[in-house]
Amino acid sequence: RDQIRIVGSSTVYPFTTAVAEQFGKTSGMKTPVVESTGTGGGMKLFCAGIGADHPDFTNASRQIKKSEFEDCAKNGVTDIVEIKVGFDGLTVANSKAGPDLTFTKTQLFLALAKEVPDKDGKLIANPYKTWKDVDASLPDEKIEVLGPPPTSGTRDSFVELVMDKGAEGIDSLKALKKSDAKAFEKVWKSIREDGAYIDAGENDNLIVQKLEANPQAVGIFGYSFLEENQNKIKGAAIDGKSPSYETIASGEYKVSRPLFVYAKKQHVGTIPGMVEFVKEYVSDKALGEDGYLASKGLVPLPGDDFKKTKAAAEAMETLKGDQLM
Amino acid sequence: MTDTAISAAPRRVSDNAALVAKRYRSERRFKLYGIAAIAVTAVFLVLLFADILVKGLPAFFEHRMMLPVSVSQEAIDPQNSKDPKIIRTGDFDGPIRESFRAMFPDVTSRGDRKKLLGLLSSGAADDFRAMVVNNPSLIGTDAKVPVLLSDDADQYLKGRQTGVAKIAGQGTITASADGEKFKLVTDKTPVLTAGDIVRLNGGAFRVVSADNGAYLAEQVTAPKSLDPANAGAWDIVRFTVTEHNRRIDDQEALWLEQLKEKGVAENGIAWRFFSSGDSREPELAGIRGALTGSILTLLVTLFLCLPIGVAAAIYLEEFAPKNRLTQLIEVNINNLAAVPSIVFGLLGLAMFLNFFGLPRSAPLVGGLVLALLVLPTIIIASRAALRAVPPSIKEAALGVGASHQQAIFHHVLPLAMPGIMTGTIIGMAHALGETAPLLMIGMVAFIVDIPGGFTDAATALPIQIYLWSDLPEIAFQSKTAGAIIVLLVFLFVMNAAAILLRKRFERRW
Amino acid sequence: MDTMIKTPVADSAPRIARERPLKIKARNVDVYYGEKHAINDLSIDIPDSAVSAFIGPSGCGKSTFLRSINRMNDTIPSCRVTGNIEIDGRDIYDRTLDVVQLRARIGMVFQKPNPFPKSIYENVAYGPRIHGFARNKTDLEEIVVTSLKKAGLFEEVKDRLDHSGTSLSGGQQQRLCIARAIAVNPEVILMDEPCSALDPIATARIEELIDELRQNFCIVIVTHSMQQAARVSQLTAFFHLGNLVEVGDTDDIFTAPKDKRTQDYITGRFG
Amino acid sequence: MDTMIKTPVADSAPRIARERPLKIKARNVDVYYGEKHAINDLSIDIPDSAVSAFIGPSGCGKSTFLRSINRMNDTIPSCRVTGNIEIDGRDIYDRTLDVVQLRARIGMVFQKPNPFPKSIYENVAYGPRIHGFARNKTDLEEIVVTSLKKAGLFEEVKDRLDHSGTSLSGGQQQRLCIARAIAVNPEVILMDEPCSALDPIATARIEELIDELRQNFCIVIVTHSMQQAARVSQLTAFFHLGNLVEVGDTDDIFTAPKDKRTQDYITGRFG
Amino acid sequence: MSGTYFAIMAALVLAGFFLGAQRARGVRGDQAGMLHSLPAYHGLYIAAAVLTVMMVIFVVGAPLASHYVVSQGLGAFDPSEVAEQLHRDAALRDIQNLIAGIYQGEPSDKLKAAAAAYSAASSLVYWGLNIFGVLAGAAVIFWGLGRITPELRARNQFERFVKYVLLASSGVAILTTIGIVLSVVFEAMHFFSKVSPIDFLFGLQWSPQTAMRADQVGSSGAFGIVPLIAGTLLITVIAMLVAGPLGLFSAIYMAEYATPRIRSVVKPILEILAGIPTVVLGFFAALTVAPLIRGWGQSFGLDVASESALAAGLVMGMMIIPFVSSLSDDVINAVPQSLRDGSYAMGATKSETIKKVVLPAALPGIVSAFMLAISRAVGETMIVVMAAGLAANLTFNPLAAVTTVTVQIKTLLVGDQEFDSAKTLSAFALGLVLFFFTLALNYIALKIVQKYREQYD
Ligand SMILES: Nc1ncnc2c1ncn2[C@@H]1O[C@H](COP(=O)(O)OP(=O)(O)OP(=O)(O)O)[C@@H](O)[C@H]1O
Ligand SMILES: Nc1ncnc2c1ncn2[C@@H]1O[C@H](COP(=O)(O)OP(=O)(O)OP(=O)(O)O)[C@@H](O)[C@H]1O
Ligand SMILES: [Mg+2]
Ligand SMILES: [Mg+2]
Ligand SMILES: O=P([O-])([O-])[O-]
Repeated sequence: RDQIRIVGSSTVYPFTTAVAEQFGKTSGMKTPVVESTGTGGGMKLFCAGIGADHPDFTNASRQIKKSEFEDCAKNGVTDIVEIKVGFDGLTVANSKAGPDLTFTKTQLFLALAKEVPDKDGKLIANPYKTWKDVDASLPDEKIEVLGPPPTSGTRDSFVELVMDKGAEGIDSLKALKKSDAKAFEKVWKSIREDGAYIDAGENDNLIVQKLEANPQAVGIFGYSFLEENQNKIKGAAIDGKSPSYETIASGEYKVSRPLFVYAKKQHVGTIPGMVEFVKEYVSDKALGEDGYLASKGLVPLPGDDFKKTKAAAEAMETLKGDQLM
Repeated sequence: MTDTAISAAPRRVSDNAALVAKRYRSERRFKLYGIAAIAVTAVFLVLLFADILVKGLPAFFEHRMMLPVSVSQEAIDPQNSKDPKIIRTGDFDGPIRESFRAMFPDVTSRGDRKKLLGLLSSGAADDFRAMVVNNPSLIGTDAKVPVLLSDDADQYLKGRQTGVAKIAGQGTITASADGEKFKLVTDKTPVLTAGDIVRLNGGAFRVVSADNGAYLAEQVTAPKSLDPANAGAWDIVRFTVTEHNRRIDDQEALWLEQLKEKGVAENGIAWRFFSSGDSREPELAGIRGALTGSILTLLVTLFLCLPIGVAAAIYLEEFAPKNRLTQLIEVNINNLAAVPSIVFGLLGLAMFLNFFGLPRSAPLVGGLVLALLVLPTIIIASRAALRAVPPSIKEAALGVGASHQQAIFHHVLPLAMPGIMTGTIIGMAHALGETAPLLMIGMVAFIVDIPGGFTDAATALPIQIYLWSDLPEIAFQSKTAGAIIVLLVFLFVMNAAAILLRKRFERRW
Repeated sequence: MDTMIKTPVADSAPRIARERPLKIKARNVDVYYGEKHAINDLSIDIPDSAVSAFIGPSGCGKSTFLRSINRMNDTIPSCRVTGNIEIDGRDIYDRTLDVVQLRARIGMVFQKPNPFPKSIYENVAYGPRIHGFARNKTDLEEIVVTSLKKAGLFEEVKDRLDHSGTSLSGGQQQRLCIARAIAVNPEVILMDEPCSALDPIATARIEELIDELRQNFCIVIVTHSMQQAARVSQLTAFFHLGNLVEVGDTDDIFTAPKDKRTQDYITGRFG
Repeated sequence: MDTMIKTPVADSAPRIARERPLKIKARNVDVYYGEKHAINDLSIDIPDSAVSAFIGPSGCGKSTFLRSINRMNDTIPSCRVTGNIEIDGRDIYDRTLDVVQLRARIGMVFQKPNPFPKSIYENVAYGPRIHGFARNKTDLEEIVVTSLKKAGLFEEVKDRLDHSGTSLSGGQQQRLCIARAIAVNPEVILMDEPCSALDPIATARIEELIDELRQNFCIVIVTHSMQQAARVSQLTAFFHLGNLVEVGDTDDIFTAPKDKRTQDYITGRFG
Repeated sequence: MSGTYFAIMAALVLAGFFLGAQRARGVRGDQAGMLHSLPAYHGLYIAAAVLTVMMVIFVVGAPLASHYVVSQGLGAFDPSEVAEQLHRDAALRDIQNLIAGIYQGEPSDKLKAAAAAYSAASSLVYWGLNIFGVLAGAAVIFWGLGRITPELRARNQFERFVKYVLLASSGVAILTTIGIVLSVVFEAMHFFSKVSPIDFLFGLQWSPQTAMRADQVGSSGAFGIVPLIAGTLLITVIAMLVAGPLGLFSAIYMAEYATPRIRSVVKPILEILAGIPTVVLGFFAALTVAPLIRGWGQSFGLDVASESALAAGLVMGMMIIPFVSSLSDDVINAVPQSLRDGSYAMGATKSETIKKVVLPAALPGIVSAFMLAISRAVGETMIVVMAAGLAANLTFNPLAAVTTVTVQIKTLLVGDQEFDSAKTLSAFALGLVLFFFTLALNYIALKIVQKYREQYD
């Protein structure tokens, strides 16, 4: 095989494909094949072994887990290079024709959780039909949220970054967390299934179109889609901060996550072009503040981080398991 | 028995005129239902095609500029090596950007420059590079090169972002600074509305609000002076979509308008759409990779299922003894013909990829899966074609002492061939449009390079359509529809060939 | 219309045609299938209350002319009929005539028995029902029973009227088709080789029935068997290559044919 | 094999069978189509250099027996033949016999002319070619021309041998089929109602040809026309409901049938 | 290796053919008709024999050969080093890389030795197999030439060979079915060992979120397919409500009323519709029809989901119109003309004849056409993937979003590939359900058609 193969996250996919294309154009080597399999699926394939049958890179919308790292090692995949490529803000957005929205995480939790505490702190099935039911400051519109399906890492992140934090903002649940962590976990991990939350598939583009057609609906997706479609949709502020390059890069906008690409160092030399591909990925032209990935919606790393990442990646420093969780 | 004469008085049909009228009404109504059903179907088809055509035709055009560029030795081939490999890595973007910037000498700030260059495609230099690589003697000369605009600029120029109206200024207009804003005063009845751009003295102002007789405006581009402008020296540019609902802002739109006015930006046929592979940039993306993948896949399919299908049909139609085995085969074929295609995808995934370890995303596997998928169709069509050859032909051959196989291979099969070909073409057309099973075997991937063999990674045309429909850039929507048009053209050609073949060789025995 | 009639029927009209009232009168009929000229300038008088037989070698146009009489040829797009056919003096190719009504007045029995794939009862009730003959169920039942009786089938099927018509034997099916035709009380019954698909016993049964029916109906029968024509008919018409060669009393035709071709045919010189 | 023969042929063998050498001998032949018993215990002797005709009402098994003679019935999976048929003393149902070679020795002409949709030349050349009769082109051409001449077709088609066989008229097609059968130089020619799809003139032409061919071939013809049997055959066999009712010299059968059923049939009492 | 072998094989097959034919011609001399079979058949006879023998040698020999080569290569290592499959693969890759000259770094002595053994073994095998093949092929040719006599039934022998080839070709259908069943059943069994079939078949909740990783969140995991079935049926019913009447009336019009000219226009229209890929229809459904329906619904104050079952169902209905119409057209045409004649002769109008005679007679065929159409609708994937949602709502409201079996299969497999979580395996269980459901429908439909055919044949 003389062609790089890449699998993994659908969130990182648009960026990696852009790099792959650029790489193919300028290096004179074959353009890498990029498949979107989801972060978890990508890890699984990536860790299945070394050799031409297994991919050389995997994209991930979260850091590799310790368990996955160990899995890799067991299969002989021991030299893994981690490249942190930037951030993705999870955005809650609606049509430009709709109202301007500002949410708190707790409001989002109340609107989307399967069970919410009632006045006495007892858990009941989510009774809220309109946003106004959740909080009087919100518009009097039906709750209709198009979001990622359970198969995606985006959904995982949303639940961890918004629902968990949102639940903690409620006193009775905070108490529950102390007394029964398991039960608490179940509360924030369960998204309502009565039709207010709609699994909208992986076709984020269709979600955008649907939002445009339906001004009351709200969608959840990665920042890059908001960036691409700013003429149609707008992002809601969460805990007072609107999603933008600046707020995400600076960490003010809290609902964001780092994105990674993992390389299999053992394939270097066997599969041509791996080093060059990494170089292209971390070049200023690509990952820099004005790089082409930024225009694709990737929120670049702040300057120092970027330099560090770049140096580490170009040196192909391998990952140590003990840094992982 | 004759004595059982009809006892009732003779009834005559015409007695009951009302009934007759009613029967005729119901007759007409019934016929109308049929016509209506066909009409509804036809209207649906027309809507479908119209929708796709409207969405897809822009995909076949692109906007580019012919820019004069100096092909500099330093930037491209400093060592004067004349080696295409080295030339290829030269800096082609620089000269183009320079030349483009030279068209807008007024643009000086870093931010504006960046914005201006953003109007160029990231592949703007591709054509230039190819030109020089093919013809190194250009180095050191000045050349006119085609420069591709970005997808957003292209969409704007195609009028797909906003409509533009340009109104010549009537009377005299005066702009004067008013704090951060500017005040515009005309001596004619008000013609301006909020959002209008007024261009005067080389600058541009966006009207913000009307202020009894005068207008409040913000500066978009700085004018050379604030002298009053007379009729003819100023104009109004009015967009149908407000700025914040566009991906091209007013400033960029004005630049593009200038390009248009200078006649630099031209709309040409996007041959690139047919000659390049997939890309993340809509303006660069093409269907050649997917088309090649489809063709490779179909070759595998055809190569497998035509001989196997025809052989199976001959066996079943002519040689199969009536026993359990052949009955089983028959039932199997009929059932396979109706097994959902996605289940064949599961077969490909579990058998070809996981069990036999064939490569992912390969036309070989795609072809195998599709071959199994269309095999029943071809067998059934071939059997029908064989059956349509009258037995008298076979008997005639047997009668002069031909063996059963001779009778079939010399007489029946050649006569059935048009029918078999028709069935095969229709089966292939079906395979060409099939998507779901290919998704299952990894043919859904981002693949730029044109596949060169049966085990290279490849996608297929319908998968490309599915992938593009998923991408965020709006320009991909028309690419999707454009690819659909190409796919449909192929299908029509195939179906038309099948119909012609059928017509041409239709025999009434 | 009479102006159109060019060829008057021969003065020496057959005896039977003189004895019985005239039912069907055809003058200068030509029938084409597209280019093919299937019937050539045919004129004939067919009497009521008698059986008329059309005989002739295969493809000579017997069926074609028979089907022109109830305009069944209308269903063949390429078929074109010119000339003049009258029933009871009414031109049946008149534009104002309702062909659906015409066919109700002219029953037809086909070569292969073609009962509808419905019950025996429904087969017979079909015609009366679509023409609104019966005001209620009893009425209808009466019509069905009478028709079956007339067709000589009632006794054989009376306790299985709800069985499918296709479950009967060939001869029974053909009688069912006759009952079905009778049920709408037609004036003419056309039969196109009604016995050719039947065995000799069933054939005999049908021939008997035809003989009975001729009391009340004008019957026209096409047959490829000269013997059958001789047995059941009173008038015989001999067709050859689209021409009506000779018409006459059956006895005369078979004993003293006037035309050479008729003679050759009935002596088995050809066909 | 002779032990199997239960019914010896009647002593009073037909005259023609005594005059000519025996070609085909059938004893106790039964044919079944699945459950259906189509031929019942049939025994017959067919002489060489003569025309034998099989007559009888429709469905009586004439074609079935004819097709048993060149084992064309093998192509019908449900068909089963028992008993013994010999040609020139060789059992044709013997396992070691190559049926393809057998059929080359027994030509067959079908009811509907069925030329191959190829050129006239190719139609005739096909048989010689697959049997490797000709070593070169001239050889083959000679065979084709001779066969066409024998079939009386050559003069009519000699300057369009490359035209399609299907472009000929019905009678010509049938003669082409005869030429095709002759071309492999068979010993027996079986003809299943060869004229039923033809007009009287073409029929006469074929009958004439049959008469000529009988000098060199053993010809068996099935016909539904008693007249035709009378005209062309020397031996006639009358079939009825799967039984061979009567065999005899044609003149005898038509003038003095022995069996009541034969008599009824030829006088038109049934059929 | 195989390339050379097949080239040799092709050459020997050709040689066998020509030599055989030549020899037969020699035996014949100039006595035409003396040979049992034509010379060409003698050639084909030998060619077929060569082909068979050499194929068998390859099919048996190639795996043996590669096994031998691998064992020679790995023999240089300690058995413990290459006990595990994974290590074996890695070692092999190293060996091959070394031989190909693309090995990175300094190879160990062991590896060098292994590579040497490996390449020695592979060249031995390469020559061995090829030479053996040539010898065997030549031997077969000699044997065949010796057998050529005038009596040799070369044609019969060759035809027997052809017949086996034909039989084998039709056996592919059985292999396919077995392949489908195997590939689906094993994974499905795996799944049922994790989730009880009862819960699967009768559960009212579908939410396939078992933990993909040990530490993943949101792993409630409910695998009840009732909502999927309900969603599938809802969309199918909508589709049939569209396709049933439109298809049937089109068929009636085409078969009974249309002149040949109209037919020649309308038939291609329906064929075009039948040929449109479903991904195209899905694009149309998602981007054009769904928003349209939503817009209309809202103008009537209805609450329409953006991925309504109605939109997917309508477009799917359009897709299956040609199925219904062409199958119905066939059965209506199969009704014998004599029945129509019988009815016309009674004085029935055309529509009466159609309604009271033709349609009842064609009913079984039409029913089975509908069943085939239903099975199409149930198995259709792309339209619903693009236009129907993923929300497993148990509802019969056509304006709501539902999901289907095929959508779930596609989502579960293309989203994340993993072969041991219940989530991924459930796709195969769904595949199994789909397979048997459509199988049953088709089987019944075919039986009905067969019965119906018998009625008229
Ligand atoms: N639908 C048709 N289209 C064209 N030609 C037709 C059609 N029906 C009949 N013919 C031709 O018209 C001629 C007369 O046919 P017709 O069926 O009336 O003959 P017939 O005397 O009834 O013969 P048979 O005894 O075989 O039934 C024949 O040459 C026949 O080929
Ligand atoms: N392939 C078959 N399968 C079953 N039964 C058959 C088959 N062929 C003929 N028969 C039956 O065998 C009997 C004899 O048929 P055969 O064709 O020999 O009659 P025939 O005398 O040639 O009649 P015809 O004059 O109509 O050609 C008939 O009852 C027929 O229905
Ligand atoms: Mg007729
Ligand atoms: Mg016959
Ligand atoms: O593809 P994911 O980034 O959602 O795992």
